[in-house]
Amino acid sequence: MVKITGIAFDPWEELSSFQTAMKREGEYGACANFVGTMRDMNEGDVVNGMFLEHYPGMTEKHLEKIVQAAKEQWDILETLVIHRVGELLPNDPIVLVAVWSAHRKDAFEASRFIMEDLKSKAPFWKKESLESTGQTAEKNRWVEKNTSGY
Amino acid sequence: MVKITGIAFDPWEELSSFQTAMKREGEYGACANFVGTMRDMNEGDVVNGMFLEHYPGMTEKHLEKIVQAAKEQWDILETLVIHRVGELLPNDPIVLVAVWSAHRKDAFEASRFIMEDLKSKAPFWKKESLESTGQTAEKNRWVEKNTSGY
Amino acid sequence: MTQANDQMYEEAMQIKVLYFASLKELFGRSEEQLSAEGVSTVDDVWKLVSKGYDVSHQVLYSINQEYAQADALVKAGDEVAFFPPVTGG
Amino acid sequence: MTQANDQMYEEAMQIKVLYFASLKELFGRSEEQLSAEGVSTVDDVWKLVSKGYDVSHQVLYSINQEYAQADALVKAGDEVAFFPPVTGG
Repeated sequence: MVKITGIAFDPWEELSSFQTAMKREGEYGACANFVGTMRDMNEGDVVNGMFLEHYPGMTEKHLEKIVQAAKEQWDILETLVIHRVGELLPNDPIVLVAVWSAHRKDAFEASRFIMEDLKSKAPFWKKESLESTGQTAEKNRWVEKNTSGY
Repeated sequence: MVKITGIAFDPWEELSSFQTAMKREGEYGACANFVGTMRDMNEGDVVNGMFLEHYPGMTEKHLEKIVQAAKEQWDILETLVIHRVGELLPNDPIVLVAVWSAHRKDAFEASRFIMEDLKSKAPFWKKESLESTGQTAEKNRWVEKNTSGY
Repeated sequence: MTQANDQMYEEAMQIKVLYFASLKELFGRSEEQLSAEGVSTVDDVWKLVSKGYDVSHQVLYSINQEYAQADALVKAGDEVAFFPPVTGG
Repeated sequence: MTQANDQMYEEAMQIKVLYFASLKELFGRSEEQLSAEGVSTVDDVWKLVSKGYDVSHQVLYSINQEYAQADALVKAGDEVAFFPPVTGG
Protein backbone atom coordinates (compact mmCIF):
# COMPACT_ATOMS: atom_id res chain seq x y z
CA MET A 1 0.00 0.00 0.00
CA VAL A 2 1.19 3.52 -0.87
CA LYS A 3 -0.22 6.51 1.02
CA ILE A 4 0.52 10.24 0.73
CA THR A 5 -0.80 12.14 3.72
CA GLY A 6 -1.07 15.79 4.67
CA ILE A 7 -1.70 14.86 8.30
CA ALA A 8 0.87 13.78 10.91
CA PHE A 9 1.08 9.97 11.24
CA ASP A 10 2.39 7.61 13.92
CA PRO A 11 4.57 5.00 12.17
CA TRP A 12 4.19 2.40 14.94
CA GLU A 13 0.40 2.64 14.90
CA GLU A 14 0.40 2.43 11.11
CA LEU A 15 2.63 -0.66 11.21
CA SER A 16 0.49 -2.29 13.86
CA SER A 17 -2.84 -1.75 12.12
CA PHE A 18 -1.54 -2.57 8.64
CA GLN A 19 0.07 -5.79 9.89
CA THR A 20 -3.18 -6.87 11.54
CA ALA A 21 -5.26 -5.97 8.47
CA MET A 22 -3.01 -7.79 6.01
CA LYS A 23 -3.95 -11.16 7.52
CA ARG A 24 -0.68 -13.00 6.92
CA GLU A 25 -0.38 -14.63 10.36
CA GLY A 26 2.21 -17.40 10.34
CA GLU A 27 3.42 -16.52 6.82
CA TYR A 28 5.84 -13.68 7.50
CA GLY A 29 9.04 -14.36 9.41
CA ALA A 30 10.53 -10.94 8.75
CA CYS A 31 9.53 -7.29 8.72
CA ALA A 32 12.20 -4.69 7.97
CA ASN A 33 11.14 -1.10 8.10
CA PHE A 34 12.53 2.39 8.00
CA VAL A 35 11.15 5.59 9.49
CA GLY A 36 12.51 8.97 8.38
CA THR A 37 11.89 11.78 10.86
CA MET A 38 12.35 15.53 10.63
CA ARG A 39 15.41 16.78 12.52
CA ASP A 40 15.73 20.22 14.08
CA MET A 41 19.19 20.85 12.55
CA ASN A 42 20.42 20.74 8.96
CA GLU A 43 23.77 21.84 7.55
CA GLY A 44 24.56 23.64 10.78
CA ASP A 45 21.32 25.65 10.90
CA VAL A 46 18.43 25.36 13.33
CA VAL A 47 15.31 24.31 11.43
CA ASN A 48 11.92 25.40 12.83
CA GLY A 49 9.68 23.82 10.23
CA MET A 50 9.48 22.40 6.76
CA PHE A 51 7.14 22.46 3.79
CA LEU A 52 7.01 19.25 1.78
CA GLU A 53 5.79 19.77 -1.78
CA HIS A 54 5.00 16.90 -4.16
CA TYR A 55 3.67 16.21 -7.65
CA PRO A 56 0.22 14.73 -7.04
CA GLY A 57 -0.37 11.82 -9.39
CA MET A 58 3.23 11.28 -10.43
CA THR A 59 4.28 10.71 -6.81
CA GLU A 60 1.83 7.86 -6.26
CA LYS A 61 2.59 6.33 -9.67
CA HIS A 62 6.31 6.49 -9.05
CA LEU A 63 6.07 4.92 -5.59
CA GLU A 64 3.87 2.10 -6.95
CA LYS A 65 6.49 1.50 -9.63
CA ILE A 66 9.31 1.29 -7.06
CA VAL A 67 7.32 -1.22 -5.01
CA GLN A 68 6.61 -3.26 -8.13
CA ALA A 69 10.30 -3.29 -9.04
CA ALA A 70 11.12 -4.53 -5.50
CA LYS A 71 8.52 -7.30 -5.80
CA GLU A 72 10.13 -8.49 -9.01
CA GLN A 73 13.56 -8.63 -7.41
CA TRP A 74 12.79 -10.13 -3.98
CA ASP A 75 10.29 -12.55 -2.41
CA ILE A 76 7.95 -10.10 -0.70
CA LEU A 77 4.59 -10.71 0.97
CA GLU A 78 3.46 -7.13 1.69
CA THR A 79 4.76 -3.56 1.56
CA LEU A 80 3.66 -0.34 3.19
CA VAL A 81 4.91 3.10 2.10
CA ILE A 82 3.63 6.29 3.75
CA HIS A 83 4.94 9.76 2.94
CA ARG A 84 3.94 13.01 4.58
CA VAL A 85 3.40 16.24 2.62
CA GLY A 86 2.55 19.83 3.60
CA GLU A 87 3.70 21.68 6.71
CA LEU A 88 5.89 19.67 9.12
CA LEU A 89 7.47 20.34 12.49
CA PRO A 90 10.71 18.89 13.91
CA ASN A 91 10.26 15.29 15.13
CA ASP A 92 7.36 14.69 12.71
CA PRO A 93 7.69 11.38 10.85
CA ILE A 94 8.26 12.07 7.14
CA VAL A 95 8.37 8.62 5.60
CA LEU A 96 7.74 4.98 6.48
CA VAL A 97 8.84 2.06 4.30
CA ALA A 98 8.03 -1.45 5.53
CA VAL A 99 8.48 -4.85 3.88
CA TRP A 100 7.17 -8.20 5.10
CA SER A 101 8.67 -11.45 3.79
CA ALA A 102 9.18 -15.06 4.83
CA HIS A 103 12.96 -14.64 5.26
CA ARG A 104 15.00 -11.68 6.45
CA LYS A 105 17.29 -11.13 3.46
CA ASP A 106 14.35 -10.12 1.25
CA ALA A 107 12.87 -7.71 3.80
CA PHE A 108 16.23 -6.06 4.58
CA GLU A 109 17.26 -5.57 0.98
CA ALA A 110 13.87 -4.59 -0.45
CA SER A 111 13.15 -1.99 2.26
CA ARG A 112 16.48 -0.29 1.67
CA PHE A 113 16.05 -0.46 -2.10
CA ILE A 114 12.60 1.17 -1.91
CA MET A 115 13.87 3.86 0.45
CA GLU A 116 16.89 4.73 -1.71
CA ASP A 117 14.80 4.89 -4.87
CA LEU A 118 12.24 7.07 -3.09
CA LYS A 119 14.96 9.47 -1.91
CA SER A 120 16.59 9.76 -5.33
CA LYS A 121 13.55 9.71 -7.65
CA ALA A 122 10.13 10.20 -6.04
CA PRO A 123 8.92 13.77 -6.80
CA PHE A 124 9.00 15.44 -3.38
CA TRP A 125 10.74 18.69 -2.47
CA LYS A 126 11.61 20.07 0.96
CA LYS A 127 11.71 23.72 1.90
CA GLU A 128 13.12 24.49 5.34
CA SER A 129 12.21 27.41 7.62
CA LEU A 130 15.43 28.40 9.34
CA GLU A 131 15.71 29.99 12.76
CA SER A 132 16.41 33.70 12.62
CA THR A 133 19.78 34.91 13.90
CA GLY A 134 20.87 38.30 15.22
CA GLN A 135 21.36 39.73 11.74
CA THR A 136 18.83 37.88 9.63
CA ALA A 137 15.11 37.21 10.05
CA GLU A 138 13.73 33.71 9.58
CA LYS A 139 14.28 32.62 6.02
CA ASN A 140 13.20 29.74 3.85
CA ARG A 141 15.59 27.49 1.97
CA TRP A 142 14.94 24.73 -0.54
CA VAL A 143 16.91 21.58 0.24
CA GLU A 144 19.09 21.24 -2.86
CA LYS A 145 19.80 17.55 -3.15
CA ASN A 146 19.45 14.34 -1.19
CA THR A 147 22.68 12.51 -0.43
CA SER A 148 23.08 8.84 -1.30
CA GLY A 149 22.37 6.35 1.48
CA TYR A 150 24.92 3.85 0.19
CA MET B 1 18.94 -1.40 25.59
CA VAL B 2 19.03 -5.21 25.51
CA LYS B 3 16.09 -7.20 26.88
CA ILE B 4 15.46 -10.94 27.09
CA THR B 5 11.83 -11.71 27.82
CA GLY B 6 9.85 -14.84 28.56
CA ILE B 7 6.60 -13.01 27.85
CA ALA B 8 5.09 -12.17 24.45
CA PHE B 9 5.91 -8.60 23.35
CA ASP B 10 4.40 -6.21 20.82
CA PRO B 11 7.30 -4.76 18.76
CA TRP B 12 5.38 -1.63 17.72
CA GLU B 13 4.43 -0.78 21.30
CA GLU B 14 8.02 -1.40 22.40
CA LEU B 15 9.34 0.88 19.64
CA SER B 16 6.83 3.58 20.48
CA SER B 17 7.51 3.63 24.21
CA PHE B 18 11.29 3.29 23.87
CA GLN B 19 11.43 6.12 21.33
CA THR B 20 9.43 8.40 23.64
CA ALA B 21 11.53 7.51 26.66
CA MET B 22 14.87 8.02 24.92
CA LYS B 23 14.18 11.79 24.60
CA ARG B 24 16.03 12.43 21.35
CA GLU B 25 13.36 14.63 19.69
CA GLY B 26 14.78 16.45 16.70
CA GLU B 27 18.08 14.54 16.82
CA TYR B 28 17.24 11.34 14.98
CA GLY B 29 16.39 11.47 11.29
CA ALA B 30 16.39 7.70 10.84
CA CYS B 31 15.15 4.57 12.55
CA ALA B 32 15.74 1.23 10.86
CA ASN B 33 14.35 -1.80 12.57
CA PHE B 34 13.77 -5.50 12.06
CA VAL B 35 11.15 -7.78 13.58
CA GLY B 36 11.54 -11.54 13.35
CA THR B 37 8.30 -13.46 13.79
CA MET B 38 7.55 -17.16 14.24
CA ARG B 39 6.18 -18.75 11.08
CA ASP B 40 3.80 -21.73 11.04
CA MET B 41 5.85 -23.64 8.44
CA ASN B 42 9.52 -24.65 8.35
CA GLU B 43 11.28 -26.94 5.90
CA GLY B 44 7.94 -28.15 4.58
CA ASP B 45 6.51 -29.09 7.99
CA VAL B 46 3.67 -27.47 9.87
CA VAL B 47 5.00 -26.01 13.13
CA ASN B 48 2.60 -25.76 16.08
CA GLY B 49 4.92 -24.21 18.60
CA MET B 50 8.50 -23.58 19.55
CA PHE B 51 10.71 -23.60 22.61
CA LEU B 52 13.46 -21.00 22.65
CA GLU B 53 16.33 -21.91 24.97
CA HIS B 54 19.17 -19.52 25.80
CA TYR B 55 22.29 -19.24 27.93
CA PRO B 56 21.33 -16.74 30.64
CA GLY B 57 24.20 -14.35 31.27
CA MET B 58 26.18 -15.11 28.13
CA THR B 59 23.23 -14.08 25.94
CA GLU B 60 22.94 -10.60 27.43
CA LYS B 61 26.72 -10.14 27.45
CA HIS B 62 26.99 -11.19 23.85
CA LEU B 63 24.16 -8.91 22.68
CA GLU B 64 25.70 -5.94 24.53
CA LYS B 65 28.98 -6.72 22.79
CA ILE B 66 27.33 -6.75 19.34
CA VAL B 67 25.66 -3.40 20.04
CA GLN B 68 28.98 -1.98 21.21
CA ALA B 69 30.69 -3.17 18.02
CA ALA B 70 27.96 -1.50 15.93
CA LYS B 71 28.39 1.75 17.85
CA GLU B 72 32.10 1.73 17.08
CA GLN B 73 31.47 1.22 13.37
CA TRP B 74 28.52 3.59 12.75
CA ASP B 75 27.16 6.90 14.07
CA ILE B 76 24.34 5.65 16.26
CA LEU B 77 22.16 7.52 18.74
CA GLU B 78 20.22 4.66 20.33
CA THR B 79 19.62 0.92 19.94
CA LEU B 80 16.93 -1.45 21.16
CA VAL B 81 17.27 -5.23 21.07
CA ILE B 82 14.53 -7.49 22.44
CA HIS B 83 14.60 -11.29 22.20
CA ARG B 84 11.91 -13.69 23.32
CA VAL B 85 12.66 -16.98 25.11
CA GLY B 86 10.53 -19.88 26.38
CA GLU B 87 7.39 -21.27 24.76
CA LEU B 88 6.25 -19.49 21.58
CA LEU B 89 3.29 -19.84 19.25
CA PRO B 90 3.17 -19.09 15.50
CA ASN B 91 2.95 -15.36 14.77
CA ASP B 92 4.68 -14.49 18.06
CA PRO B 93 7.43 -11.89 17.61
CA ILE B 94 10.81 -13.50 18.35
CA VAL B 95 13.25 -10.63 17.97
CA LEU B 96 13.32 -6.87 17.52
CA VAL B 97 16.43 -4.92 16.53
CA ALA B 98 16.11 -1.15 16.15
CA VAL B 99 18.71 1.54 15.52
CA TRP B 100 18.22 5.32 15.64
CA SER B 101 20.70 7.66 13.94
CA ALA B 102 20.88 11.12 12.38
CA HIS B 103 21.26 9.73 8.84
CA ARG B 104 19.80 6.64 7.22
CA LYS B 105 22.96 4.83 6.11
CA ASP B 106 24.03 4.25 9.72
CA ALA B 107 20.63 2.96 10.83
CA PHE B 108 20.22 0.63 7.84
CA GLU B 109 23.68 -0.89 8.07
CA ALA B 110 23.92 -1.15 11.85
CA SER B 111 20.49 -2.79 12.25
CA ARG B 112 21.35 -5.45 9.70
CA PHE B 113 24.80 -5.98 11.21
CA ILE B 114 23.35 -6.49 14.70
CA MET B 115 20.68 -8.85 13.39
CA GLU B 116 23.17 -10.99 11.42
CA ASP B 117 25.56 -11.22 14.34
CA LEU B 118 22.68 -12.15 16.65
CA LYS B 119 21.54 -14.91 14.28
CA SER B 120 25.01 -16.36 13.86
CA LYS B 121 26.48 -15.97 17.36
CA ALA B 122 24.04 -15.11 20.17
CA PRO B 123 23.43 -18.25 22.29
CA PHE B 124 19.80 -19.10 21.54
CA TRP B 125 18.44 -22.46 20.34
CA LYS B 126 15.05 -23.25 18.80
CA LYS B 127 13.16 -26.49 19.20
CA GLU B 128 10.08 -26.85 17.03
CA SER B 129 6.92 -28.84 17.81
CA LEU B 130 5.80 -30.31 14.50
CA GLU B 131 2.23 -31.11 13.57
CA SER B 132 1.45 -34.83 13.77
CA THR B 133 0.68 -36.63 10.52
CA GLY B 134 -1.32 -39.83 9.91
CA GLN B 135 1.63 -42.05 10.75
CA THR B 136 3.56 -40.07 13.32
CA ALA B 137 2.54 -38.32 16.49
CA GLU B 138 3.65 -34.76 17.18
CA LYS B 139 7.38 -34.62 17.49
CA ASN B 140 9.97 -32.13 18.53
CA ARG B 141 12.93 -31.10 16.41
CA TRP B 142 15.90 -28.87 17.16
CA VAL B 143 16.55 -26.34 14.41
CA GLU B 144 20.04 -27.30 13.26
CA LYS B 145 21.52 -24.11 11.87
CA ASN B 146 20.54 -20.59 10.91
CA THR B 147 21.11 -19.63 7.30
CA SER B 148 23.06 -16.50 6.41
CA GLY B 149 21.01 -13.38 5.70
CA TYR B 150 23.54 -12.01 3.21
CA MET C 1 -10.25 28.88 -43.17
CA THR C 2 -9.92 26.27 -45.92
CA GLN C 3 -8.39 22.81 -45.75
CA ALA C 4 -5.56 24.06 -47.99
CA ASN C 5 -4.69 26.83 -45.55
CA ASP C 6 -4.61 24.39 -42.61
CA GLN C 7 -1.88 22.42 -44.28
CA MET C 8 0.32 25.42 -44.99
CA TYR C 9 0.83 26.41 -41.35
CA GLU C 10 2.21 24.26 -38.59
CA GLU C 11 -0.53 24.29 -36.00
CA ALA C 12 0.28 25.33 -32.46
CA MET C 13 0.33 22.31 -30.09
CA GLN C 14 -1.65 22.53 -26.87
CA ILE C 15 0.21 21.11 -23.86
CA LYS C 16 -0.13 21.46 -20.12
CA VAL C 17 3.06 22.49 -18.32
CA LEU C 18 3.69 22.16 -14.58
CA TYR C 19 6.46 23.65 -12.44
CA PHE C 20 7.47 22.56 -8.94
CA ALA C 21 9.44 23.82 -5.96
CA SER C 22 12.11 26.46 -6.73
CA LEU C 23 11.14 26.51 -10.44
CA LYS C 24 7.56 27.30 -9.54
CA GLU C 25 8.81 30.23 -7.47
CA LEU C 26 11.23 31.41 -10.14
CA PHE C 27 8.55 31.40 -12.85
CA GLY C 28 5.83 32.69 -10.54
CA ARG C 29 3.38 30.01 -11.67
CA SER C 30 2.71 26.33 -11.02
CA GLU C 31 0.80 25.44 -14.17
CA GLU C 32 0.02 26.78 -17.62
CA GLN C 33 -1.64 25.73 -20.84
CA LEU C 34 0.97 26.27 -23.53
CA SER C 35 0.18 26.83 -27.16
CA ALA C 36 3.58 25.88 -28.52
CA GLU C 37 4.74 26.24 -32.08
CA GLY C 38 7.81 24.60 -33.56
CA VAL C 39 8.50 22.27 -30.62
CA SER C 40 9.05 18.55 -30.93
CA THR C 41 11.03 17.44 -27.84
CA VAL C 42 10.53 18.15 -24.15
CA ASP C 43 13.82 20.08 -24.24
CA ASP C 44 12.31 22.36 -26.94
CA VAL C 45 9.46 23.06 -24.50
CA TRP C 46 11.94 23.77 -21.71
CA LYS C 47 13.93 26.24 -23.88
CA LEU C 48 10.68 28.00 -24.77
CA VAL C 49 9.39 28.42 -21.21
CA SER C 50 12.75 29.17 -19.54
CA LYS C 51 13.88 31.83 -22.03
CA GLY C 52 14.98 34.92 -20.15
CA TYR C 53 15.20 33.18 -16.76
CA ASP C 54 18.42 32.36 -14.98
CA VAL C 55 18.10 28.71 -13.95
CA SER C 56 21.23 27.76 -12.09
CA HIS C 57 20.44 24.21 -10.96
CA GLN C 58 19.75 20.93 -12.70
CA VAL C 59 16.22 20.59 -14.14
CA LEU C 60 14.38 17.27 -14.47
CA TYR C 61 11.71 16.62 -17.10
CA SER C 62 8.61 14.45 -17.07
CA ILE C 63 5.96 13.73 -19.69
CA ASN C 64 2.59 12.43 -18.51
CA GLN C 65 3.99 11.82 -15.02
CA GLU C 66 6.94 9.69 -16.16
CA TYR C 67 10.56 10.87 -16.18
CA ALA C 68 11.66 11.86 -19.69
CA GLN C 69 15.03 12.42 -21.34
CA ALA C 70 15.64 15.79 -23.02
CA ASP C 71 15.09 14.35 -26.49
CA ALA C 72 11.73 12.66 -25.68
CA LEU C 73 8.97 13.80 -28.05
CA VAL C 74 5.90 15.68 -26.83
CA LYS C 75 2.52 15.55 -28.50
CA ALA C 76 -0.65 17.60 -28.21
CA GLY C 77 -2.48 17.04 -24.94
CA ASP C 78 0.62 15.89 -23.02
CA GLU C 79 1.26 16.95 -19.44
CA VAL C 80 4.86 18.11 -19.21
CA ALA C 81 6.55 19.01 -15.91
CA PHE C 82 9.85 20.66 -14.97
CA PHE C 83 11.37 20.43 -11.52
CA PRO C 84 14.63 20.50 -9.54
CA PRO C 85 16.33 17.39 -8.09
CA VAL C 86 13.97 15.67 -5.65
CA THR C 87 14.53 15.84 -1.88
CA GLY C 88 11.85 13.69 -0.26
CA GLY C 89 12.11 10.92 2.32
CA MET D 1 48.97 -34.20 53.84
CA THR D 2 52.36 -32.49 53.72
CA GLN D 3 53.52 -29.77 51.41
CA ALA D 4 55.81 -32.27 49.69
CA ASN D 5 52.90 -34.57 48.94
CA ASP D 6 50.88 -31.71 47.48
CA GLN D 7 53.52 -31.13 44.87
CA MET D 8 53.77 -34.76 43.87
CA TYR D 9 50.15 -35.12 42.75
CA GLU D 10 48.40 -32.95 40.18
CA GLU D 11 45.34 -31.70 42.02
CA ALA D 12 41.91 -32.13 40.49
CA MET D 13 40.60 -28.81 39.09
CA GLN D 14 37.07 -27.74 40.03
CA ILE D 15 35.12 -26.34 37.09
CA LYS D 16 31.47 -25.75 36.35
CA VAL D 17 30.27 -27.24 33.06
CA LEU D 18 27.02 -26.30 31.27
CA TYR D 19 25.26 -28.03 28.38
CA PHE D 20 22.57 -26.53 26.15
CA ALA D 21 19.89 -27.62 23.69
CA SER D 22 20.49 -31.01 22.02
CA LEU D 23 23.69 -31.57 24.03
CA LYS D 24 21.78 -31.11 27.27
CA GLU D 25 19.30 -33.76 26.11
CA LEU D 26 22.03 -36.14 24.93
CA PHE D 27 23.93 -35.94 28.21
CA GLY D 28 20.76 -35.87 30.32
CA ARG D 29 22.01 -32.90 32.35
CA SER D 30 22.30 -29.16 32.01
CA GLU D 31 25.02 -28.45 34.54
CA GLU D 32 27.65 -30.22 36.60
CA GLN D 33 30.56 -29.50 38.90
CA LEU D 34 33.50 -31.29 37.40
CA SER D 35 36.53 -32.36 39.33
CA ALA D 36 38.87 -32.73 36.39
CA GLU D 37 42.36 -34.17 36.48
CA GLY D 38 44.89 -33.84 33.71
CA VAL D 39 43.03 -31.25 31.68
CA SER D 40 44.49 -27.97 30.45
CA THR D 41 42.43 -26.85 27.44
CA VAL D 42 38.69 -26.57 26.97
CA ASP D 43 38.98 -29.32 24.36
CA ASP D 44 40.47 -31.59 27.04
CA VAL D 45 37.33 -30.94 29.10
CA TRP D 46 35.11 -31.69 26.12
CA LYS D 47 36.90 -35.02 25.46
CA LEU D 48 36.47 -35.95 29.10
CA VAL D 49 32.74 -35.21 29.32
CA SER D 50 31.75 -36.50 25.88
CA LYS D 51 33.58 -39.83 26.13
CA GLY D 52 31.19 -42.61 25.18
CA TYR D 53 28.59 -40.33 23.58
CA ASP D 54 27.92 -40.11 19.88
CA VAL D 55 27.96 -36.38 19.10
CA SER D 56 27.26 -35.98 15.41
CA HIS D 57 27.03 -32.20 15.06
CA GLN D 58 29.42 -29.32 15.52
CA VAL D 59 30.03 -28.30 19.16
CA LEU D 60 30.84 -24.75 20.26
CA TYR D 61 32.83 -23.96 23.42
CA SER D 62 32.69 -21.05 25.80
CA ILE D 63 34.71 -20.16 28.90
CA ASN D 64 33.18 -17.73 31.39
CA GLN D 65 30.46 -16.82 28.90
CA GLU D 66 32.81 -15.92 26.06
CA TYR D 67 33.36 -18.04 22.96
CA ALA D 68 36.58 -20.06 23.21
CA GLN D 69 38.76 -21.89 20.70
CA ALA D 70 39.51 -25.57 21.35
CA ASP D 71 43.03 -24.82 22.61
CA ALA D 72 41.96 -22.13 25.10
CA LEU D 73 43.18 -22.90 28.63
CA VAL D 74 40.81 -23.52 31.53
CA LYS D 75 41.59 -22.79 35.15
CA ALA D 76 39.97 -23.72 38.44
CA GLY D 77 36.66 -21.98 39.02
CA ASP D 78 35.94 -21.39 35.32
CA GLU D 79 32.45 -21.77 33.87
CA VAL D 80 32.76 -23.85 30.72
CA ALA D 81 29.84 -24.46 28.34
CA PHE D 82 29.26 -26.74 25.36
CA PHE D 83 26.47 -26.20 22.84
CA PRO D 84 25.39 -26.77 19.23
CA PRO D 85 25.34 -24.03 16.56
CA VAL D 86 23.01 -21.23 17.64
CA THR D 87 19.59 -20.74 16.05
CA GLY D 88 18.08 -17.62 17.58
CA GLY D 89 16.50 -14.56 16.00
